[in-house]
Amino acid sequence: MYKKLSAVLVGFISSLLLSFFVSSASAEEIRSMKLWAREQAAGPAPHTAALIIAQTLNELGLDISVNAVPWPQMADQVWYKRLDEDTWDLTMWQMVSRPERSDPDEFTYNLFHSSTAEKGYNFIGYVDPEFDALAEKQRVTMDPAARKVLIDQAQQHLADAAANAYLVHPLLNFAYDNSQFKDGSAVEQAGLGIKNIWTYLNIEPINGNNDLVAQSLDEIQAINPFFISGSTDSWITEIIWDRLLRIGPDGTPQPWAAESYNWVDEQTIDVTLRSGMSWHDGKPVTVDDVIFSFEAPMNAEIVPMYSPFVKNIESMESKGNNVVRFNLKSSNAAFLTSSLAKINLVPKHYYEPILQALEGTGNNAETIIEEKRIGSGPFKFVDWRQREQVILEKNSNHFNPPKVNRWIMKEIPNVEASLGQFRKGEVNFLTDYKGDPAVLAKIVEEDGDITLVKSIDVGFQYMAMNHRRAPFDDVNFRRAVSLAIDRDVMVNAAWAGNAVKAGSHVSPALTYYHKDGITEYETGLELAKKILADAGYTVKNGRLHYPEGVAEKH
Amino acid sequence: MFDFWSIIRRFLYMIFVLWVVATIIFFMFRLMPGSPLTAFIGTTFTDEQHDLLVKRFGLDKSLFEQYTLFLLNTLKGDFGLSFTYNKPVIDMIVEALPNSIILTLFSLIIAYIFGVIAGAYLAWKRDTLIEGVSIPIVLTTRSAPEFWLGMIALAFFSFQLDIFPSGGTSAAGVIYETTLSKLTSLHFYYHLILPSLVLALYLQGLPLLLMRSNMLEVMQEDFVTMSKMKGLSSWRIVIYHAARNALLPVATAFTLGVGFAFGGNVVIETVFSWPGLGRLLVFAVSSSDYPLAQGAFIFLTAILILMNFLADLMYLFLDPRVSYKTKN
Amino acid sequence: MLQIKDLSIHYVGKDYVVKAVDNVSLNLLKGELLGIVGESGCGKTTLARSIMGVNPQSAKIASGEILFQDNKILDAEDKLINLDYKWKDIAFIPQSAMNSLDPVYRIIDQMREILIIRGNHSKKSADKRSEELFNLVGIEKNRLKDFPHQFSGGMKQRVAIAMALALEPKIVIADEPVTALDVIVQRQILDLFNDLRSKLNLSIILVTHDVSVVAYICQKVAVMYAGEIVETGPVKDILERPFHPYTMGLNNAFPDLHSTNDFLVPINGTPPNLINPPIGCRFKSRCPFEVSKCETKPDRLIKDGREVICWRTNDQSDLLAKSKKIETWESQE
Amino acid sequence: MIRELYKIFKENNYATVGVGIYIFFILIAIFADIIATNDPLRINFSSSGLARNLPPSWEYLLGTTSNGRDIFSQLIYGSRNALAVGLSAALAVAILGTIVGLISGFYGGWIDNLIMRLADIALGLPFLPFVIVLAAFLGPSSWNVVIAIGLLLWPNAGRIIRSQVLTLRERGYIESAKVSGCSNFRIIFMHIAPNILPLSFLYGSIAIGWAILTEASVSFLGFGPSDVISWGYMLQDAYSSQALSLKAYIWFIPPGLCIVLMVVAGFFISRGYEEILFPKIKK
Repeated sequence: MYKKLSAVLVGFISSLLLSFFVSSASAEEIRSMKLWAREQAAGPAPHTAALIIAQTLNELGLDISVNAVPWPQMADQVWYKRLDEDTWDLTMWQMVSRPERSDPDEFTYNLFHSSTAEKGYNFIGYVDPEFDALAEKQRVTMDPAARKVLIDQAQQHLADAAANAYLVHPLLNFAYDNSQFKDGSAVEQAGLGIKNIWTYLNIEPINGNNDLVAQSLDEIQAINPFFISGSTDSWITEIIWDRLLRIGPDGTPQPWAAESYNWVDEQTIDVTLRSGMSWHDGKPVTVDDVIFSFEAPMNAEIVPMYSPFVKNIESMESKGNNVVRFNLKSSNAAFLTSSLAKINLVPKHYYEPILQALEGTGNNAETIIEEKRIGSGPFKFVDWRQREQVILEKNSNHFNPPKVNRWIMKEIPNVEASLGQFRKGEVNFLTDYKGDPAVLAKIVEEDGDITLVKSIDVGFQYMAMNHRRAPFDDVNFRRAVSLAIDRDVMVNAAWAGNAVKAGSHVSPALTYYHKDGITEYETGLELAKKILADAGYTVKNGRLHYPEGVAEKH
Repeated sequence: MFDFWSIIRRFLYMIFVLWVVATIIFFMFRLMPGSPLTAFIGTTFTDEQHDLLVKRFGLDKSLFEQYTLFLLNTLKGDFGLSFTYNKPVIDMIVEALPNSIILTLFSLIIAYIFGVIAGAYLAWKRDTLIEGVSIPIVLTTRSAPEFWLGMIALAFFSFQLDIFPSGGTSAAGVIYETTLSKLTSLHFYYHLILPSLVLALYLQGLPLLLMRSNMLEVMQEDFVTMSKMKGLSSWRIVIYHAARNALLPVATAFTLGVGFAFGGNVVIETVFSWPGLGRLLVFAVSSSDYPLAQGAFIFLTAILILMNFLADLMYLFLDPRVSYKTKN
Repeated sequence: MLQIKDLSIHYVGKDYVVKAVDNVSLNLLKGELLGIVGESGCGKTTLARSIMGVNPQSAKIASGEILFQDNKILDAEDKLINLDYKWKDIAFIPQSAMNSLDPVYRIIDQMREILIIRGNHSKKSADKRSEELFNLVGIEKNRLKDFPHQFSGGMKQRVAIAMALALEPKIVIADEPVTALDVIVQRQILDLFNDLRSKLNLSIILVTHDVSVVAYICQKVAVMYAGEIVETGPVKDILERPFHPYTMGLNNAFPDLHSTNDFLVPINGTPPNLINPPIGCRFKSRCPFEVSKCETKPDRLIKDGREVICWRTNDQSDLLAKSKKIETWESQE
Repeated sequence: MIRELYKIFKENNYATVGVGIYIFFILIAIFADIIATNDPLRINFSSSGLARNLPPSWEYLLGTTSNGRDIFSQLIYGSRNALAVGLSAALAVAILGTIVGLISGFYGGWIDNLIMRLADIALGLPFLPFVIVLAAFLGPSSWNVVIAIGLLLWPNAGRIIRSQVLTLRERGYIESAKVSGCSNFRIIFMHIAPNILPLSFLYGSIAIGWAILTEASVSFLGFGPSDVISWGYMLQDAYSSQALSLKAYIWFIPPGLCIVLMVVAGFFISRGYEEILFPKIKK
């Protein structure tokens, strides 16, 4: 009996050892992986996309499960822990639309330049000197045509490297009640849709309506000219505080509080301030105020959020006749967009004492508790009840006064209630809809007095891969993973037809810089399998294995 | 048990409990996955900005240092600045608190008035068809998830019939100058009706069943029989004697209910976009806003403990038997 | 004054009937102190409460009626013909005054309730009357403002007596009024009863399981067993020369001034189940003197102003002698 | 105990209905694999793309979700989660409450003091907020609810059981057991425990409803797991996929009803039980 038992035991152990040697001698199985995603409520479409992608990739022999968690957990893991733990493999990610993103520089440089790989937005760890050179060069190329060539090259380069699995540029869905606003009076801005300052200025209230009642799903965290926080805040700050330039409906910067601007040379620009402007408290807007507005962020301790946007400014000087000269440290093609159209103009007489009082307290401008919010913009601040609503009113003294009397934004924490209020007319402009576009389309059809405007987003949705970790360090593997995902399924199934395929970080909404044909590529499981097979990956027992000799680095 | 010194002792003990809870919560937040800094991630977010944030949030200090600082500040009534709002947490709580209090009290009062009357009635109607039908219905209302009831109420009364507004404390553009003017505005109560009715529907089961069983119990008491012998009218017996006695535990349940409902309102506040303390907590937790989450949680705890304490005190005033024991 | 005629009360359950009171007749005279004595569960409390019209829902008057001063107050229709007699004519003193006072109101409020609502007093006269009553039962009047729980057991019983007397009733029914009290207080309360009876010319029905209490103050006694009155007559006669073996047994079970016995012995066994009461004499199974005749129901015998239902009344002196021997009760099994 | 149970079902229709409902759901949970017509998590495709928001059909008995998942199968599999969460919470409360009540009541002294202080702390924690924090702390999982209920609700059961133990301790047979040299362990578990089991059972059955409702609330607030099908998850999914606007009643009414049924069954049973335990209320 005892003998028998030991014989069995020996047999068992030896077979165990044998299998160990056999497996280590041949290819290693690719580990089970998680696809990080945000929880469903944060956005149903990307969530569904993640589920479909996991289901698809598993057919390649991978073992991927979706790990849906709130943003702080997901971003902490992907972004902050990249230097120590670095355990993530795949994550859903998105870049949202903002006016300054109409210039391709922000995405091209910050998302992919190697200098941002360690701590910046290049969290995927894409490092390629050739690409770095492209990104740096487009930044200093002032001639649009020459720059267009460079941006095209950059897009192609990233596509070849399969840096990201770009999925879609969603269609932005904004809608307004055309029984309260004149149909067609909203203005569409490239890549942003009709939710923009131009709409707020031009939309014509009718039938006795005076107010534009917008809505936000996210909580408004601050209304502060020195602070950018949640995604909604900047939509409010930018209409209370003017900027020298604004991104126009066509996506290019155009004079606003500046009457005109003039490049003296590649590193010097003269800006002429519009005359006759006044602050909401009645005092005139002066060149001093402009210089103060740009100098304040230079003190990164006090105004940290805006300091990156003035970093390139060497000095400023008043040239008389309302002219301010900006001397730059280096030439920068995006300067108009990322600085002049970004910095809020603030009254020196009101904010200087406030900022001075902050010196040495350890607090910064973000912690200002505003008694008054004084800008010079087309809307004046009236009231804000947190987690309820913000009320602004028309600034009649503005050089471009809005047609509505009041601009109100209700904070409604869920899509269903938002939609319900919109249908009831409690909200007359749907400015934040993260729900199912099919539902919205159905409602538009049912209600009959809703104007729905769909626009291609300047932002995009993608699946990021961790280049630092095998097997994603292999371009073939990345390509296979990316191409396995059927983009038509993404568009039609996950986004319910409410998106266009993405092939690069430059949206088709930016007609000038978008590379033609970059979204035309073949996808499919067969293609992916072929790429993997050609690169030496094998499938055993239904699981994908590394090519011979390649081992997972842990 | 209720002389001056024991109340003081009880009070100190409450502070002890609060301290323990605060400590547990502090460490749970610090050790939970996710980082408050993720809210600031952006394409232009720089390393210097990151370091500044870490310093300002005090995250560069050791956990122990952070904890002692937190305790000291909390003792001073300073809950710190919210990471996301950059506002003093206490201000945000003070802003949200009246909304929560009104919603809680309003629905509890509706629930208890209805529950007490219906409970007494059902006790009176014991072993009748009415009772046979009502009890399962009451138990069912207590079994339905609040948010589900809220969803249905919202779909039906607001979106379909358009009788009530669908959320918030006011229509767009309505300004309440002060908290007082808000709390005295009819417009505010119009917005309060639907959420508090849904909440009351959920809450009425407890007082109803409690009142009913107390009534049944009290109706068996000798003094009720004596009242019958005295030739008093049924109404007088039921209301003046039976109900008055049966109300004692219900009153305590009400007080406990205030503390409890406060924390439980999170769900209703979310469905009806009600700017209360619960929603503040949910927001704070999901965005890792430690100071705000801690502040909101400690406040909810303090209210709960205080209400537990008040429930005991209440017995003192309502039941002469208890106060008698305390005097001796 | 109060006449109970052939009263039967049944508790009707789902599939059973408990004959709690079976064919009971009693007559209470003015100024009389009648004791109803028997073990617990014999129906005496049901009887007492039915006079007050407060038996539970399930209790049904199967037959008979109750007359107060020749007016019907209860009959087989189970309707209270005239509610107004309650408390005004007939008042009640409960066994446990502790639970019979509403704990959340002051005594004065409970007094006022009776006096104002039932007695048409004004608030002022009600307060005056309350003070009188407290004086009468021997409690300081400033204690009127106290809550029930602030009184001791004996004091509470006095409060209950004061309340019973509030509307100057002609009859007071006391259900085990002293059972919960210690012996010294018992005596005080009983003396108070006696005192009040003579002072106010009250009729009192005193329900008790304790023969010694009956012996102490009652003039007339009715012995109840298993829903029936087995023996009734003047106290002195019944206690000295009981006819019914059950009365003899009870006599042995309690210390008694009149008894010459120097032992106490309980009656073996328990009263019969009243859902199916035994045919014939109901006491036979516990009776030491059972004979074959006992299988049939004995006639009611009226003798020397006394009533008894027992086949063996003729052997009375013989049985009485035997009953005074402890072996008689111990051998019985 | 068994006799008592039998008595309940004989005399109490509520309890019978309650147990009937449980048996129904238990059967569904056991045979979920057979009853369900689809994998509840699989995303289904139709000829025209994703099988989203389909009306009921033979293939999808209650239609599909916005993600193309089968609602009927989710409903069926949801019973597993509900039972698992409900019953383990009941067990947690019953076991913790019983043990704590026994120890605290039997030993008294500093142990009792310590336990009662702990109970005060547990009762001082606001329930739902604590579950939310716990879910954020431990990561989304249905077990958070069970843990939270175990941690916070034992004092209710514990206190009642403790006072019951205190009265039992004074009874003669416990004294005689002590005198005859029984170990404390033996006295507690052989003599006292059987007498308080009905109470444990009562508090356990109350906890079932609590657990299921809390799980639903936590899921609704977005702190629940997204890869486990529960009725709470379904409601959350329906709500955030705008089933209300879609008028997809078939999506958000059934899971709510299932929750109601399951919870009310617990109430029915505990009510029947209460009548046995506290006969004073009974006729």
